[in-house]
Amino acid sequence: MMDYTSTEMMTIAAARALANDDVCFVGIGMPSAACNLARLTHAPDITLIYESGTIGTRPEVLPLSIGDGELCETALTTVAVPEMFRYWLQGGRITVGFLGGAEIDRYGNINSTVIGDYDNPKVRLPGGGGAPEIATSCGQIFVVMKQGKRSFVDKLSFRTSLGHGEGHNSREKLGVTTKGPNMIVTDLCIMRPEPETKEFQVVSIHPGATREEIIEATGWDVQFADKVEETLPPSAHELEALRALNARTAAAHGEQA
Amino acid sequence: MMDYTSTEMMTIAAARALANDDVCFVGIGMPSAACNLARLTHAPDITLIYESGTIGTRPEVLPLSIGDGELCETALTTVAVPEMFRYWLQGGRITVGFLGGAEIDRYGNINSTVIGDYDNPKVRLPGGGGAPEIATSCGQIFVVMKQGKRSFVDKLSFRTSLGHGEGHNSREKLGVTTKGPNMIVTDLCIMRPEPETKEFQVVSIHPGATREEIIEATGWDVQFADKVEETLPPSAHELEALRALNARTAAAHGEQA
Amino acid sequence: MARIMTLKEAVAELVRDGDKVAMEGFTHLIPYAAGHEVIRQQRKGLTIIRMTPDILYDQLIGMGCVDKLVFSWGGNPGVGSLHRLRDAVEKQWPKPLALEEHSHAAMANAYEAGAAGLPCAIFRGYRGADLAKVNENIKSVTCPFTGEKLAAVPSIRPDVAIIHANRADRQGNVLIEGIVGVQKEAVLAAERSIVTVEEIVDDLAPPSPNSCVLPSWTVSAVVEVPGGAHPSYVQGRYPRDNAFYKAWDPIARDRDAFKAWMQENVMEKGPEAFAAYAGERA
Amino acid sequence: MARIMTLKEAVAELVRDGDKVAMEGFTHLIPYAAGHEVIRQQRKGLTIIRMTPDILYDQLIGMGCVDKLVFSWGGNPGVGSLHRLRDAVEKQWPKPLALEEHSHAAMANAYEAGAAGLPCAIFRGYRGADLAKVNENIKSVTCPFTGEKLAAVPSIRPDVAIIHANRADRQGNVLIEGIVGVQKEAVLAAERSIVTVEEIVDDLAPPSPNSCVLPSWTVSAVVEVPGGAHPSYVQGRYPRDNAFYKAWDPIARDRDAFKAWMQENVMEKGPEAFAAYAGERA
Repeated sequence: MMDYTSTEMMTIAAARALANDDVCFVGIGMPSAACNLARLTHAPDITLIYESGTIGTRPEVLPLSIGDGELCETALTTVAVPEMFRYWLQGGRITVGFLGGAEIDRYGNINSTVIGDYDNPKVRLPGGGGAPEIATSCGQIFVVMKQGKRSFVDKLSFRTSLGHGEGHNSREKLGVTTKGPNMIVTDLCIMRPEPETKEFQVVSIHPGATREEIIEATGWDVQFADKVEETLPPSAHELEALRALNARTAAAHGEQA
Repeated sequence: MMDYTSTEMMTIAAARALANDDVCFVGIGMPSAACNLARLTHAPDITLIYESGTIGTRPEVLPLSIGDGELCETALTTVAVPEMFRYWLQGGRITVGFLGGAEIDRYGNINSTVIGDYDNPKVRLPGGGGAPEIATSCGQIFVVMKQGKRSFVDKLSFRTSLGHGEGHNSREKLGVTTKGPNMIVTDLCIMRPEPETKEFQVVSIHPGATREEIIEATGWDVQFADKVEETLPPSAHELEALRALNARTAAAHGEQA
Repeated sequence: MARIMTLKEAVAELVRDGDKVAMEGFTHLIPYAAGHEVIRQQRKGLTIIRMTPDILYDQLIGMGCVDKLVFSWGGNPGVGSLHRLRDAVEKQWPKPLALEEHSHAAMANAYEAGAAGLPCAIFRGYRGADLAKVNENIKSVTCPFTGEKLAAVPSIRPDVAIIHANRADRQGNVLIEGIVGVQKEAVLAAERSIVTVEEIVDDLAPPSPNSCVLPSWTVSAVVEVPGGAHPSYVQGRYPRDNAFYKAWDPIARDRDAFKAWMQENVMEKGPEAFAAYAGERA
Repeated sequence: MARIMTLKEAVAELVRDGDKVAMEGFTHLIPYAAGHEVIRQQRKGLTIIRMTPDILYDQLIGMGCVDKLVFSWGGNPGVGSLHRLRDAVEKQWPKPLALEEHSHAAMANAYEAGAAGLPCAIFRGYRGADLAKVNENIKSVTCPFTGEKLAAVPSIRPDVAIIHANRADRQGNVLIEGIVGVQKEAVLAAERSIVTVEEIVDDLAPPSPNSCVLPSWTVSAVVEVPGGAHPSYVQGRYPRDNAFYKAWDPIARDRDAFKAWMQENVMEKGPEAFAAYAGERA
């Protein structure tokens, strides 16, 4: 078996959750790597959409921004941003949306706005961007984030996007009919919402990671499912595809510099 | 002086009212002829927009329908119909809109919907199409219609589009800030709204037409302005341009048949 | 993913009695071949939706397929009335026809809202016009910032949208070009869709990255029907058959002439008859 | 009709102290040269509007031109924070910065509504999100047909919109191509507009009849500034200078380093400096 990093494991675990007929609203960074890895391995026909307007894009290298030229050049079509948010996202055509942020709580609510008070913040973060509506319009949401006590928190400073609210049927009470966050993939484990309470619990631990590490890296009293699996390690095929993608990306960004 | 028909006089009189910097929302038939005649004579840079989405179009021949291929081929750009009605018409970018219909009243309200009762009509007309919003969104409205007792009526069966309502400040009371119908050109004369009451009155009579003819062809007690002019007859240049346009059109439509 | 099918299969599977059907096309790209297949398969009780119903809708109405028409302008452009539409409204022949009548702006906004997944559209419309008095689907909302009263109409959500397009690729991605009308919106707003195209090609080759393209996964069925828009037209392929539009007037004026024409030219024909009108790609 | 002007003239005439200014560009086509001219001419008290404020807005804020920012995502894409933005919000340097914060969906809809001449936009948004609690410009309307509560935001109506585009013709008609963002909407929503372009050509030659084109009469000024989008990019001409975006991070972290960089690269330069980045048309 090949050596691999925890970031590689995280990306590969996220990629595996995507199906060939998914239509993904892709964010920059980890989600972009996971989605394109899925496309380059088991899901060749997956549809990738970036909020810059590019639909059905097949980048050879990963974009640094959400609107790199590569995305437009390899897309089936590129639409204006108002159309993207109206016809494509709000129109209910996206099966999987990806989110990340500075903070996430046990119900998958996410903060990417401020740390501290909104009007007098300790840290002013970039803000939600598309997140508030991605969180409610996509069929389901996958979250990809490195796990740590400062990001997996008991209480958010600000709720940028809705997860499962206060748990249970919080989404239904708000009139939201989509599934919401259905998976969190970290560098240590995979979490899924408990079907009744909707609290995220660990369902699979990556090879080499431990329950203690996960507990230590979580700001709430994290729960484990009755049956916790060990995440399948990356296959040689998955690792090679990911590394080749990353190498092409580094070369392309280096060349431009 | 050349001979000419009353239809030619009507078209030429309407064309003259258009300026080089006007942006016109053009209807099919007479308005299309008038707008293109203006473009081919004194207003070469006039912008013509057809509701099919064609912006800045310069057809060589007159279209039979609002969406003939000629319009798209000679346009600066062609937009989708929702954009046409949202960004271009409702966006307040049109300086002159043209309307016509089966019936018009003394305040320039127009009926193109039904004759008789709406639910049990004597004659079902094509309907308003763009008229309800053209009448209120364009800077001003020109009406081009052949004059007759059955079309210039005392009371409309149905008010498809707003003119000056019941006169005076009817438009303002409805919150409408555009000028509304500001000219009616017929085969006999030109009418303008009286500044106070907004009732249309005859301001110019075409050469050869008489007050008696106009009174006979109007279903209400038509008023004449204090100073009524005689419409300038078509110039040789105007007539030649219009006839050449009509000849090209006939040839083109004949060829296609 | 769109399936590439025959027209007979696509209509049989995707158009059902009682459906709300939008066959769109703004002069350009009107889906005549597909509409004729709906008539041949004798669908009943349809609600047909279109901004500018022309001869095709006249034919559907005259053949008794239709219970209700949702529209904003119904005529034979540049020629005159739709006589089958008038006969149905004025004399209930062959059966009564319910009308839901809007303005173009309302219909265009309602399609846009349907594509956007919204329940309604708002716009500045119908001020001082009588349609709001006879159509209970024209309401209003008040802008919460300015207090302005804006018109509101329900979004259009057809059961099935049927359009004709310039071309598709073998994956079922569709290119619409020229006067694009509300066709993209109609397909995106609909539950199911049929797109007939002039040709199916290996490479869609849209001329601009921003060309109007419907991805395969937004379409139910793609059908190759060369000439399928006749007597309407396809930009760069064949012109509008203006002579046919003029010739339709006397046919449609008379019930028997109409029935005879439909029998001969629709009921006893198939989509392959349209190939005679197809041009070469420019 | 757009006037073809120099950048200095266009900014002097069309951008005024206290204006609401939208310099749009969604990664692609960000109007850096024009933004730098605004800084050089030392405009004050601006409200700057943009979905994705990046380095250019960091520069405007750090140079003290700005009182208020209306935005939905403010960062250095793929790199991290905007340090001048953070310094203004967290430490009021060089002056306090008011924020009006929305989601992308809200901003996109608000531009669309602005272009459409509406006072507000409605959309399905902000459900279960905290932004509505801290932004009084997020309200709601109720659909009169379904009773659904929809989010409402005021339309965006800038005093002046500034964009960079692929090319213009000598009449001032503008072609925007590739990732078109909300630039067309920003110009149509604005009272005045400046469009910088890579080149002014004899024939606009849009590749498709449906290409994204702004007619000359919708634009106030067209200015030829080759390379004017750098370090952003122009599709088919020059790529995004990702290395510059990365290099900006340490410059912007330090107030003195920032001021020195701006003095050398903006205050003492002119739009002609951007020509070094311009590529050939592909």
